Amino acid sequence: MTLRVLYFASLRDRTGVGEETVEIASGTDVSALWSMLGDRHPRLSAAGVKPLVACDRTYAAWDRVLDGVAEVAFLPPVSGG
Amino acid sequence: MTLRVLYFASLRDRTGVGEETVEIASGTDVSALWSMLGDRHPRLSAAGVKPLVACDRTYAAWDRVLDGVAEVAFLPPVSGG
Amino acid sequence: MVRLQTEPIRLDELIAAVRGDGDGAVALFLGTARNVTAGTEVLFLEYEAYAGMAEHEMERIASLALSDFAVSRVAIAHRVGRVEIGEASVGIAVAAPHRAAAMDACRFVIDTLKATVPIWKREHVLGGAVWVE
Amino acid sequence: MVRLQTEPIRLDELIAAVRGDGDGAVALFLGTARNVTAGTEVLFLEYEAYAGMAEHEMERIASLALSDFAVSRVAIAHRVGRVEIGEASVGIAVAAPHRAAAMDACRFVIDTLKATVPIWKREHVLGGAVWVE
Repeated sequence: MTLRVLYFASLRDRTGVGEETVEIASGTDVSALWSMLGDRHPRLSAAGVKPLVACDRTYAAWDRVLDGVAEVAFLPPVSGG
Repeated sequence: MTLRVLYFASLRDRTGVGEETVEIASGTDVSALWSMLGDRHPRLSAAGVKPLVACDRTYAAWDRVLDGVAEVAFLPPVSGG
Repeated sequence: MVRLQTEPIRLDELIAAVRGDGDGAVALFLGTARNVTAGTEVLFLEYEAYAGMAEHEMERIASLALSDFAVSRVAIAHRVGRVEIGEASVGIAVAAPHRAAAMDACRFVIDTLKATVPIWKREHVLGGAVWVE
Repeated sequence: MVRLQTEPIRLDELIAAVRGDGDGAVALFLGTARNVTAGTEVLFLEYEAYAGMAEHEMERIASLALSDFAVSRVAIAHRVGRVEIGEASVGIAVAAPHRAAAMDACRFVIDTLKATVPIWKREHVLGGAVWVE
């Protein structure tokens, strides 16, 4: 299963990319994906606190299973306004 | 003692004048002035409720003695905004 | 800045009058002329003010807002004379470093203005006009 | 009306988008770029949005405001990219027949926007830039 992963603000600074494509197994949830991504981008896990997550542009929980999801975004605490 | 008296909105409609000059005795208060003005303009007292009063452009009480006051205004309930 | 005016209210002027570079928030309020009152169609409004005292009261309200809330500047403009449906009869702008104070003060200003500033509205309807008092 | 934009926010456009002839009140809020943060001078701001999701969240907030308050229309505009000191980074307009609902809803919109809309601010200071998160 192919997934588009997006990083914003300081998380993008940590990965060095705003967007990438990853292959995941069926049944993978957000937490498992985050661990995978931490292996690929060591500075990601150094962020300490877990970011917010959006699946297909809607906020989602960390135990959300990604079957059927096309786009996952990791979002630092927002600061618009 | 000469006093300038102002009427606004529906009170001006009742008196037919926006401003007039009256002679009052020293020691006259707002209530006594209002009675005098009611004799001069019968439709004033027909207004029923007592209006608000301003002496020299500041809200004042009905027992305010008018010695030293130059201008008294009778104000219907306000409706600006 | 406090003003009675016959010309339309310009929000950009109110904002320019209040905003400083240390302010992160501007709260604004416009009271606009509605086309209906208690089920009756309104053609236009007319405002009369006790000039001199009205500005004095508006200044007093602005001063109270500045002393009671953590805000930087307050501007109040009110129309006098004829106001067409859809136009603003009153405009308020409050700038502050932070938004809660700006919004609280803006509400205080319009609520107090409506209760104390000597201005009267006349609604012109088909066949006549009535003072709102 | 909900919008992410690189151009300056125009309040007249927001007002035109919300006001109807049955509305007696328009409450507005501008979040403006401050020249200082925690004692440090700020040169300019930069906003990044998760385009698509940010508009979706703003639409959701506008819908909530319309269902929870007696208001007629809501408009929200947020800047992306560089914002100079003094410029508005966000503009909100809410029209309603009566003022209390307009002001309550306007406050709900800005408070909720700041908590949930995926937009990030970067403060550019002398010698660098920091994400506010």
